[in-house]
Amino acid sequence: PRAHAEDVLHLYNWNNYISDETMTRFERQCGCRVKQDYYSDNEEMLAKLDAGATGYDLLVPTGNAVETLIRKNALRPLDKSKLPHLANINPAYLDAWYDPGNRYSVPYATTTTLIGYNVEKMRQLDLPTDTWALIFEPRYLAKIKGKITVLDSQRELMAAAMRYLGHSVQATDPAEWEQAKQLIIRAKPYWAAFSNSTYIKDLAIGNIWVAHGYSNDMFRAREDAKAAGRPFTIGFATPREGAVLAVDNWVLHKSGQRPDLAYKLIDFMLDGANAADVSNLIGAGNPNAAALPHIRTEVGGNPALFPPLSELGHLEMLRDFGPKLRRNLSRMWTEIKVR
Amino acid sequence: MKSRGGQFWLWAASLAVYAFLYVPLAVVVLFSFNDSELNAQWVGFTTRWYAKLAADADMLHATANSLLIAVTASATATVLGTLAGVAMQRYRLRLLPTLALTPVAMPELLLGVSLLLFFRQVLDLTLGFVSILVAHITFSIGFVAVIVRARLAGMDESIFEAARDLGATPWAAFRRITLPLILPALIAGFLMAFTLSIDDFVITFFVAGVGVTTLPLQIYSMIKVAVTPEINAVSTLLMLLTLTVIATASRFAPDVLKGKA
Amino acid sequence: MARHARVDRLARWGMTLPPTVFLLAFVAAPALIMILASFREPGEFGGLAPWNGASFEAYRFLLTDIIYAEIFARSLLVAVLTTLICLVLAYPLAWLIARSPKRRRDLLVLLVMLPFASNFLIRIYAWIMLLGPLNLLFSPWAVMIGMVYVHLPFMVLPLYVNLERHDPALLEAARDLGAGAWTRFSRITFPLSLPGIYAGAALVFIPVFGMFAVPELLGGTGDILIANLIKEEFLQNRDWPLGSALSILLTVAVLACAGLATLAARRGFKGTEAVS
Amino acid sequence: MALLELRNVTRRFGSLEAVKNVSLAIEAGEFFTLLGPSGCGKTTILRMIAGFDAPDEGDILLDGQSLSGVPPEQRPLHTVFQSYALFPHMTVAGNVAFPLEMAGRPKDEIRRRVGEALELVHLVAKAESFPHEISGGEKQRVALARGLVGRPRLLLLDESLGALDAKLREQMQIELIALQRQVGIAFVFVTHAQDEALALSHRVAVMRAGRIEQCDEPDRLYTQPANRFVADFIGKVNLIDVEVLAASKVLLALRAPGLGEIAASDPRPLRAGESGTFALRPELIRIFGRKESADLKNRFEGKVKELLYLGDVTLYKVELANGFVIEALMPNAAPGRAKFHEVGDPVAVCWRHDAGLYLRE
Amino acid sequence: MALLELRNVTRRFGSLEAVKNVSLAIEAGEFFTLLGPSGCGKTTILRMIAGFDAPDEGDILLDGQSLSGVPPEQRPLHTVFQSYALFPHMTVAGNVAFPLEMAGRPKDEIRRRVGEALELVHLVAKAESFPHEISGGEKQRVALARGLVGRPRLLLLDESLGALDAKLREQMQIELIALQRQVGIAFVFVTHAQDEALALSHRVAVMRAGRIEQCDEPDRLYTQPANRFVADFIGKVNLIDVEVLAASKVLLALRAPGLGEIAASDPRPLRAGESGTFALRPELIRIFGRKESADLKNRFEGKVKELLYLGDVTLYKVELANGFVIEALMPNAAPGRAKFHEVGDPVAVCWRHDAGLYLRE
Ligand SMILES: Nc1ncnc2c1ncn2[C@@H]1O[C@H](COP(=O)(O)OP(=O)(O)OP(=O)(O)O)[C@@H](O)[C@H]1O
Ligand SMILES: Nc1ncnc2c1ncn2[C@@H]1O[C@H](COP(=O)(O)OP(=O)(O)OP(=O)(O)O)[C@@H](O)[C@H]1O
Ligand SMILES: [Mg+2]
Ligand SMILES: [Mg+2]
Repeated sequence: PRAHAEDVLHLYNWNNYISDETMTRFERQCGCRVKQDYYSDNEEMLAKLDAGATGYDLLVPTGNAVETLIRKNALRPLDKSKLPHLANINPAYLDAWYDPGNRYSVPYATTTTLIGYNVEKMRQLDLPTDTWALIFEPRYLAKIKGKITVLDSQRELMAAAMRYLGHSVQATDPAEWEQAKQLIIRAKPYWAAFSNSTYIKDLAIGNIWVAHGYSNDMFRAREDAKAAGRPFTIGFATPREGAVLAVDNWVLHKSGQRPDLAYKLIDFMLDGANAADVSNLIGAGNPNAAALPHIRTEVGGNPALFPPLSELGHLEMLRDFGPKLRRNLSRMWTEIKVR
Repeated sequence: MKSRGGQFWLWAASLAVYAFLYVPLAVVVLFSFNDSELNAQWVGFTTRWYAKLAADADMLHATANSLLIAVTASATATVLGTLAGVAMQRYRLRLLPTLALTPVAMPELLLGVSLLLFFRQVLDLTLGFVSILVAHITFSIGFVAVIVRARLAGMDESIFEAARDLGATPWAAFRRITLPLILPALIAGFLMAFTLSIDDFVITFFVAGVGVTTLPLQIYSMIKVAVTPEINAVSTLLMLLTLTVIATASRFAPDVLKGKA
Repeated sequence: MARHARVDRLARWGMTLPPTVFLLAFVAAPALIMILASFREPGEFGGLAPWNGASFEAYRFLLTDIIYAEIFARSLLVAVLTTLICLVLAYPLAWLIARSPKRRRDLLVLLVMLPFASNFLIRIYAWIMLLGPLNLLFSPWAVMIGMVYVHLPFMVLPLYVNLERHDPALLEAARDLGAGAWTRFSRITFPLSLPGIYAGAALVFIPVFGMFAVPELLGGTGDILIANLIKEEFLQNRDWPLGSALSILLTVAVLACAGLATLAARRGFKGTEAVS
Repeated sequence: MALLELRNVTRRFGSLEAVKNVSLAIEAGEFFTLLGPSGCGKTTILRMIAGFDAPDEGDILLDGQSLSGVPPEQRPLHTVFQSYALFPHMTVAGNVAFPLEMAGRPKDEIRRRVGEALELVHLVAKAESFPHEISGGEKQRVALARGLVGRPRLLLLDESLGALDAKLREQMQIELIALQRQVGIAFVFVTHAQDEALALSHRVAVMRAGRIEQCDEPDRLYTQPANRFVADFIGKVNLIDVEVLAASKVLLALRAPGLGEIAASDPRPLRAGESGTFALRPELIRIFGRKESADLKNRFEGKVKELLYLGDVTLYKVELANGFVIEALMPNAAPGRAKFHEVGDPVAVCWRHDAGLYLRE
Repeated sequence: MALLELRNVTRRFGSLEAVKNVSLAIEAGEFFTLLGPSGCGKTTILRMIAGFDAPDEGDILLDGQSLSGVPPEQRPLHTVFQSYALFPHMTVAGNVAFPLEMAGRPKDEIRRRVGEALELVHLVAKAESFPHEISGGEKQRVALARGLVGRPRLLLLDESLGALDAKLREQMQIELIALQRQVGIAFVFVTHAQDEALALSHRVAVMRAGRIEQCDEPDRLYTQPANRFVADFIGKVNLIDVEVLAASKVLLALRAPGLGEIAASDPRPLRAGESGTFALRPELIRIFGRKESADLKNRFEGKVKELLYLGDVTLYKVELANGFVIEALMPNAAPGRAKFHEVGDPVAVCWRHDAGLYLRE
């Protein structure tokens, strides 16, 4: 590293969320360097910030985390004048509940939580793939026992169960949660494991046939299987009962030293061509309207990755609960794990 | 002398255990040459991952950081842990044994979070190299202390007395007698501390400051997507590097540390 | 000794003080923060709520619910099993290393630790690859294999370090008095190696409680351990008081287990402790 | 002022009083010996002097200064341990060099003095051996050399010649004495070998069960033991329970139950009727055929029960009329004729009236 | 057939031949002693017999069967180690019980026999102590009890009485002999204490630097040493370099350079002119004032140079005319008169013509 204080932007980002090429391009354009640290979970990032970690200019939290950060007064309000390309964002993604008027956040990418599956196996076993029933109903599960993983995340799994049962993921009625718990406990014996990351590989290898997971991961699994020349293909679809949508946003952390560089990066990423990278690279949905022309059709045209605006109503975002409910849900989750 | 049968079974059992330790390693090394991004099935031989690694500045930088931290932290932990272990064995202490075992017993997460809180909110320390170092030393001390103590337990006290009697100050007796005799424990303790440090993710995740990244952090950032053979490659190289570093270190170590009896 | 010489006091302080101060600063102080944290209320958005008098809510929550005790018991079982299996596997190896020629010993020790210089996740992934085809993945067996694998060196090394020091004359004496191989082991070597076993057991048994990655990655849907709960509270649920309380209860319980074991052992093998 | 002084030193291990109220004074350049049966507390005393152990009561002074609180390395004395306590990771030469290195002597002086010390103990050939590669006696000699090489003012020797053969031991004894003369080292020598104690020491303290029974010059210990224990412990002795029949200023008439009257002499004022022990050294007893000198006092008849050939002397066990067995030592002064009398021979034993000693306790 | 036989046994440590071509045969029930200076290979021989070490050459046979390949635990013999090798984690009683437990004796028998063995070595009070809590001599006794308690057919004792005081040692010796008579145990006893060797043994092998120099009955060793080394090693002896002047069938005239002519006797056919050593035991020498018996043969004048009080005897070192110092031992047969002659006294020494021995090597 050069000795002199240089222009360095500290970005606290998801793993593998921006390609190296994109970053290099940005660095060249702005004449600065970007240093990234990574997290694999909003909560990881929040925990670290809660404990007092500082020095990050830019974060990429999901909606619920944005709300948390705003409420904790940890973010720097946006000076939209420094973001000339903001207009590229599809208005459907603006003014979300977590940040009315987008005072702090700029949407960057979206993912859906859905079901990924081994196309050939499903066909062979004659299983439906567009419903949560596949992971919750014993009559289906019996055929794929031990060949299915679900997310090791209380919110996500409960959300899926709630949607399947026809409830909102933000429901507060304990009876509804209880129902969801029973549903999960009934299905659990058929599942191989709770898995947050290994399912990509396991799907691609063929260790498992069905996985509950994120759309971009399923995309990845599909690409991997294809690249490795597996004798099967990976498919994925948003269940018709509805699912969870996650929108990741750019926000400026208050402790950041270089908001100027942060604005530069956000605006750079708002450019259609640059914004398209995240979709092309990892199969994330893209709220940037100007990006669509740059996105490969097998990504952009996939409704599971790019939910049509008509379906957005079907998708719910997760919103943090209060401490009391959190604790009770956690207790419920523990019970699910143990039973 | 040992009976032949006994010797045979001893060897057989030991080889089996070594095999247990190395079979996964063989997989790691083998797949670092695998010509497949998915890295789940042998496709073909390639060295391109090593080439990729060689060009991956972040990874190399993280590796250098990790090694530096591991060597510094484990050396410091070995010193402090040895003192603690000897003191625990020699004096009937109450506080120190508990203190030394606590970081071993504390769940990593708690240790990580609490250290982070402590660094930031009590010491107002800027996170970075030092915070990682301190954290690694903290959780390694107990390991070294325990093993040093296990070495000393039951050792003939009279030779330490003899040293003092013949004019050795406590320090001289420690350096000339105690240290050489517990040397295997020191080496073992150092190795444990080294691997604990170079492999730690959870605690480092919390106490690492912006821009200071270690190999496990770097690897975790990549792994979410997939374990590409590049990570196997870096693991392989890391082992080789460790082997060389330690072999060289032992060659140039001062005589006392060579167990030159 | 009745009275201590000045140099002896100095030596004692010189030896005790540095690690004590260091650990007080970086273990006791942070631990204190977390102890305090466990008596607070969780913040509305994670972290901690402002201090508002001690709240025992977290402890009440954990201690009045049998499910947490159940998970602790499960973790205890895994810890005990892991420790025992590690002991059985480590003993012959440690013994062999200890009895090898001096110049070869360090190399053999290094070979035990070397795999652990590679990355943890990579090793676990290697196990996933190995266990998958054996149909062992996502089972309690996989968890045990992983736990044993991860902790084995911490049993081998203390054992080796202790065994290396044994006086071969004692084995000769036992032999001479008619003890066969097994008796020599059970009556002489084993009891004499108890300090090494305690050390190894401490370094295996205790950390097992904190290990969440192995059950998470190798275990099935039922293989949750207490460490996973702690992770859940800190990293998913962001309920720090509960996480802290859980950790503290765990730490205390584990240290108490270790202490009890030491006490029991001390009583059972008075001689060994006397020697040690 | 004495070099070393022990004042009412007591040391307890649990309920066992290993050392009981021991007081001693050792002069500079003195060869002082602690003699006593196994387990009587000799090593414990040395350990307190050396500073590994501290008295529970009493004080130890060096040059009049209390040693309490003075660590072992600051005491101008070295110890040769009963268990040797050689440093297992150092060669023989390394072990011997250790005290010199600690004293910060220059390298070449160390080399020279280590060489000399090893020569002294005949171990030059083993200089580069490790302790586990040498024999028991060799180990002991290394310990000895290591203790001597630093020329401390006071050297504590804990049975430090016990593993050596007579020849070597004698040589070592001579070296010790020579060193003492040349350098003025004082020795505290622990031994259970009384001949060694008697031959080497200026003074000997005889211990029993933590107490000092008698502290005296060697020949006085032998000829004037303070009590039955000392008499019995040092050398061979016949101990006969007696009762005082009559005592004049010098002459003493004793009655040994079942044996008869014994004539002895004692300057102490003794009361008739008191009972005690009559101690008689075997070498002061003469044995002859029954027919000879039948008219002597202190003459008793018996039969040879057993004889033990001891090289230069032969020990006869003679069973007297009342079944009491008396031991007599006859020098094998005539070559080839080790045995004057055979087992079963009827003989008579006899001794001069001033040969034995009356002991009150 | 001998119980134990060593046939041309050799053992090397690197370039050192610790045991050289040793052959021995030990009979059942025999008390056999290996005697020799420190480092001569005694322990090495025992270790080979016990099976911890194997000969580089030669063979060891028990009851005529080669022991090669038989592990120590299957050899019907126990060893009392020079270094004790007590089990530190067992109490004294536990140590002693060990061999019985190994032999699978019933519990109450073990308790009884352990009690007996501890009584034998006077350690009942220490039964529950651990080895690090007892004294050196007590440790040795535990080792002894542990070796004895199992009543092996052959017991190897490596300097096993060395740390005991004379009284205790003698008691132990008596117990050993008694055991041998009762149970018929054979002993191989290693010692450097010649008096012990001479007093206890049926036969003694004297070793030097790995070789056996002489293997014989005790009194023959003393009176008929095979060579200078044996004569010197066993007991005190004056060794005088001599040349044969004339030899008849019995009488022998020797010339000691600078001293004069010595009359001796020797049945061997000796050639005049050959040179050797004249060995003379100190106790066979008489000392008297110069004036007395001036006409005797083998009479030489000198001056008392030094005297050593040894309790029952006094050793006189008399410097003869040519500067040669001769040692003479006088029994202190007269009470209170330990010293017949003082240092500096002019005296004469004299011995019978059959007192000394001519040794060729
Ligand atoms: N650490 C200890 N704990 C308990 N008792 C002890 C300890 N050390 C010594 N003793 C006891 O104290 C007494 C004196 O022991 P010490 O070692 O002084 O004897 P010693 O005279 O040197 O005997 P020896 O000639 O056999 O070496 C013995 O009875 C011994 O058993
Ligand atoms: N392991 C070994 N390595 C090298 N040399 C050895 C070893 N063991 C013994 N020796 C040497 O062999 C010789 C004989 O040793 P041994 O122990 O038999 O003597 P010893 O007769 O028992 O003497 P001591 O009376 O002193 O015990 C000694 O010179 C010793 O130094
Ligand atoms: Mg002693
Ligand atoms: Mg020996």
